[in-house]
Amino acid sequence: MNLQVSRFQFFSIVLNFIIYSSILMAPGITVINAKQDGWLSMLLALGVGLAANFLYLMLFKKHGYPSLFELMDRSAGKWIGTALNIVIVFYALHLTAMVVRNLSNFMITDVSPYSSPYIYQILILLVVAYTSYHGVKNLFLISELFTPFISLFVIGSLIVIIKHFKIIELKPFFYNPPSAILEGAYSTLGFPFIEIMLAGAFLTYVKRKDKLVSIALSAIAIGGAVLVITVILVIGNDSAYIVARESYPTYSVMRDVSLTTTFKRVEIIIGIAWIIGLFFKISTCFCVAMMGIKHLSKSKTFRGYIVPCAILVWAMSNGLHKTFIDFTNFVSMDWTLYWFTLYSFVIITMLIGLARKRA
Amino acid sequence: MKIYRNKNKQAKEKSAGKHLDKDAISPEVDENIETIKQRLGDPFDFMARSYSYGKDRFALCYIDGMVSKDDLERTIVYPLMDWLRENDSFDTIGDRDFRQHIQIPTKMKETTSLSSTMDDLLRGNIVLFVQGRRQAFIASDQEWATRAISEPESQTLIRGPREGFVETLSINATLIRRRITNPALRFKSFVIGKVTKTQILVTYIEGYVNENALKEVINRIESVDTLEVYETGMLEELMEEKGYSPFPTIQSTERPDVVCSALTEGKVSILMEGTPFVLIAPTTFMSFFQAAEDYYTRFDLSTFIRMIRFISFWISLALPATYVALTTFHQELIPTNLLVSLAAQREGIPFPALIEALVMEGVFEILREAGIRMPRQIGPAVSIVGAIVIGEAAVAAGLVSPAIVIVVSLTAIASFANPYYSISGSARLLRFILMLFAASAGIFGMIVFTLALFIHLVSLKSLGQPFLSPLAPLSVKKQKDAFFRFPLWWEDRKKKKKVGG
Amino acid sequence: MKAVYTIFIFTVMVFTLAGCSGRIELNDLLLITSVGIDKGEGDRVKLTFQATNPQAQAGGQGSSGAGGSTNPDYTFESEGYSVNEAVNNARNFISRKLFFSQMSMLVVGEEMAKEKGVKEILDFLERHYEIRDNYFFLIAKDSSAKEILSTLTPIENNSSKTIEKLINISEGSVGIKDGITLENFIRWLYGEKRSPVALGIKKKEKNSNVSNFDTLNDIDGNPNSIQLTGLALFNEDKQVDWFTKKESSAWGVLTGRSADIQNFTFHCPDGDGRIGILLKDIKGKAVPTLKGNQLTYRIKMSGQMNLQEMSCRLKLTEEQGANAIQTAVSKGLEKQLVETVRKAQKLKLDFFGIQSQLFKNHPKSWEKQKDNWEALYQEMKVKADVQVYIESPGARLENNYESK
Amino acid sequence: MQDWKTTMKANKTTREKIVLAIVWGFSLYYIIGYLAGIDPFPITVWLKAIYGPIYHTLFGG
Repeated sequence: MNLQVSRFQFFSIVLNFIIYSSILMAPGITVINAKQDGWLSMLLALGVGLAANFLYLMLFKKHGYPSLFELMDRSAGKWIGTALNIVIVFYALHLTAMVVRNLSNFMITDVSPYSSPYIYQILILLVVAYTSYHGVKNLFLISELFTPFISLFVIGSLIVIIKHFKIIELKPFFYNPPSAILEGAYSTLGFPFIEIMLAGAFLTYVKRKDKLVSIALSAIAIGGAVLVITVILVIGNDSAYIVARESYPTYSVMRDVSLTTTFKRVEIIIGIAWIIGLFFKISTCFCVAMMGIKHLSKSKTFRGYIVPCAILVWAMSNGLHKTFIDFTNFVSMDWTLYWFTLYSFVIITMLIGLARKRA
Repeated sequence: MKIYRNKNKQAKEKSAGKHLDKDAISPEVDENIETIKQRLGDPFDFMARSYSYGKDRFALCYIDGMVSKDDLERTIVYPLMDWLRENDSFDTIGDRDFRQHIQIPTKMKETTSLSSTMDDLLRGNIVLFVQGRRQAFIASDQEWATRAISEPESQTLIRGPREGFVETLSINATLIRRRITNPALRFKSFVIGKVTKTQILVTYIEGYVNENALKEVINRIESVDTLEVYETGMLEELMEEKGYSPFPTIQSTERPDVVCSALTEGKVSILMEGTPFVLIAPTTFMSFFQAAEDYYTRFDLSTFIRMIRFISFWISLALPATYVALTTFHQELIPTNLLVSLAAQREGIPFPALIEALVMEGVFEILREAGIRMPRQIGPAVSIVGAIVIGEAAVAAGLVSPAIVIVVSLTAIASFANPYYSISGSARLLRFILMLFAASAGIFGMIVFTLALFIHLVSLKSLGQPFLSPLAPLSVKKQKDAFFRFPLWWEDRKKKKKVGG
Repeated sequence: MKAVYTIFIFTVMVFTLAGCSGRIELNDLLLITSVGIDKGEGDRVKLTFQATNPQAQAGGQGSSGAGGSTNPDYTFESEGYSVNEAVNNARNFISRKLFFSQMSMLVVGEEMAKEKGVKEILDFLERHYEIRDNYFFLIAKDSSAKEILSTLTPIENNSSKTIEKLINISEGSVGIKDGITLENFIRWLYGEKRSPVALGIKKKEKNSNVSNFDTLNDIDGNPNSIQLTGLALFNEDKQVDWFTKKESSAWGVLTGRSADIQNFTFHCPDGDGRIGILLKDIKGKAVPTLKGNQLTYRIKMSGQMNLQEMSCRLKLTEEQGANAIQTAVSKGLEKQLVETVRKAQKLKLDFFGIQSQLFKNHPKSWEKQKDNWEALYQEMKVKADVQVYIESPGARLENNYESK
Repeated sequence: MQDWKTTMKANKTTREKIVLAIVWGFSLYYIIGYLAGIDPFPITVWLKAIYGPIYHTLFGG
């Protein structure tokens, strides 16, 4: 499998990863702590995330864009490298499970509560398994194909809610204490911006590597900007108080929009875009995990590992958290630090690798 | 079928041993005729006429009904007789003189192999045996009853040429030649089918063709191992990529202008004896939505119509599923007034929406099939019954709701709005699967199915070229003829060397 | 290939085991168009559901024939100690699944709103996944919610559709754009510490009993009509008072929720004639400012008007006449706005979001004066400045009463 | 050029077999544990124990 990815395909994967991770939840998560300054938290998180990713990507560039797992092996030695790779694979699977859970949570809280979450989890995992069975290349192709459409959906949704936007809902600016804003930023920092480091596993396959850092960073920046705009619009529409009460505020805001008397159910558009976007995120994480296992086992293809991993992800998505509330609390309190740990390990390993190279 | 194959094999093995010495042509005319007669099993339409002039003899063999008999005497028999009258005997003349003289009729070749002689004979050529010579002379003067060139029935249009391919290979080749009068146009001849020995032509334009695709086509044709082909559809299936797909990855058309346009785009086309359908490869998903007429009418209108085609493809694929998903899972998405009237229509309907949709779609498919297969005379009867069954009676009897009738008929109309029958067939097939997904998980199920469908589509290859080509992998340049039909004067339609696909 | 089979087997499993969960056919649903809540016996609440009668809605098609002979709607009553319990009790006698997604309004009886408050209702409705928050929130004036919902109204036959159209299309004389939804109410009550208001609805003739379909055959439409009244005023979640229609439209103007077009009638500057105008595009700001201990509510509005009727002795062809009308209308409006604010001050309730405006625009000085709110509000000065210009005098320039 | 109709199937190396066994083993262990109602790999609990205190020192509350 000679994988080659164009720069636009890479861009689209990163963009989808960032936007759809948190377009529905971001307003809620930031606003709980930072109130009407939630967008400021988001902006701060974006800034920090960009800096963190800049460092990460620059280190990749210094190493000459190897495969992430090879890089770990090379920099930290065989044993520690293998251990680190196992950890990365676990992180990827953990993230996959969390996103799957997030998706089924959404389906059973906001869309059809009488149904079983299992069907949504199993269906999405089936299609993810099917995707990874066809290979990573097709994931990138389909991302390239769908990105324009779902981006249009998101832009359309945002335009629709501009009509009821009131600037006064964002006032007073900078009112909340910095600690609250930081706390809001903390929650969303890990959520898409550090998680995106998994996409680094694909860097080596990009066909033309010039300007790759700026392409990845611009994808993160654009995705982050969309999130910031979403937070601003949603707060301006619904006021910080209402936003903080909702589990999926963006969806609720769309629910209340009515374009004309007959065409009033526009929330389905953002719902569809979000489900497709999450599919990309799940597939990306799953494929990274698969590539990690492929690297660990030194095999030519990862097809044999798809089924056990999919089963594991399904069990994990249900087993990790018993309740919705536990899930949300874990994500907003521990998730960023958890990912930051991985980030620091990887960065340190890369630095050691650089030092070794020089020596 | 199997028994037949085995028998054939045995027969072949038996005769294989004696084949070599029997392949030679005997100097005795009658002996040759006897051998051929015997090998062909003394068919009723095998004609052999011998002519004697003194001790000189020559014989003409042909298959009745495949040869123009009027010309036979004028072009071959009379000249030879004249010549004999003048020169007494074949023996006295040198080879050269004879051959020059015999050129009088249509094109002629000579062979020393009896089996190739027989192949030619069966293809409708005239074989001439001359006493004392170990060669056979083969004059091609095929003429048999063919259909006249008429308007293609599967792809009609309002503006554009009315000519369609016919079942005769040479006429079809001529139709292409007349449109591309370029010396670079190439026809490569192949014979496939162990039993049928069908002649096919691979057509392309040298210098414009996508070399990889051409190589791939030839490679695949050569590796096709089959007993029989009667239609390009069979060849298509044998040539396609491995794996199962509801989508055709090779296009077929009845229109010479479509073939010519494909050839100038660097594609390869395959003509076959006995069918008016010509294959075009490699092809893309998008090209199934491009009718020939798009380029003959104004660009703005064509673009609009092309959009309609995409929408109607989507409708024919997803409308019944959407109905099922909305009415059984997402009632909150339906505007109140519409929901009230839908609910009123569903009052007293005994079946769940899924069954309702499946049954009605099934009924429609039966009607469609009946409409194609039935004898013409019964046509009105079937359409009356069909209209009553799926229109009035089912609703009046309270079996189905009026809404589903509208859904089914809209789906049906939408599925006809496609220039290529094969792609709307895919939509027909997938529609039922999509309905099942919609009935099990609502819109979520539909999204999942759509994702899986597109993963399948992006992984499809048509002769090594990506099937979803201008979209994924994305090529901004080629977008001008994908969703939109940009004006021709925007940029000359440069047919670059590697455009194919 | 093995994986393909695995996927196939999984798919079959999904369809057979988990499939079809959460699926419900349309004919198993009962579409609730509106919910009414009244005080029940003792501690209990009484819920009234208005549900469409699918048989009747078929309208001509089907077996029921003449579309006018069956009720388009049914109402059901159910009691319980909490809203959830009442809904559950309803499940015992309603054969279909209650379906709330298409609910367009919530009507609360005045008694309930005054005595028990609406707090506990809100939570159920907000938490319910099917129910959108953007339906209208109404208080039934002088009657119970049940009475309103079980009225067969003329023209639309259906009280909830009538109310919806009253709000959306004719906008009534209250003139509040898009009505007041439950989400607005919740936001005011909990998010902004503002005293909420709700739309009021009442029967046109209080004692008429028109829940029988035959009454629709009476040509006299009045007895079955229901009408929009002024806004219901809340202190916390309990209703305390009503605005008149005039005050309600003033409230709309002050909070920027006024309809695009409104009708007003004012007295002439001199004499006893009247000026009827169509007020268009009234825009402006009502901003509270805080200077030391003095709170001032500055209202600055401007708008256009079309003359609808006039019985004053003014000459429109002269500039003075036009000016006089403009001043008269402006002053009249100013007075109306000021009086409305005064009434709120008297009730010690802030219906205009003055507190949240202060907080949003002047967070620092607001922090200092926050605890002193009641006194501040009592002492608040209201300065109104309204300018209305004649856009068009109507189809006629001169008037019949001009002093020659 | 003949590979468009043939499937490639390579034999597994020992290393592959070991990794495959581990992956299957962990997966089955987890799913059986989950279905039996016990938390077979309480990563959430551990992570909360590790990061909870750090979070609270950072932001209080």
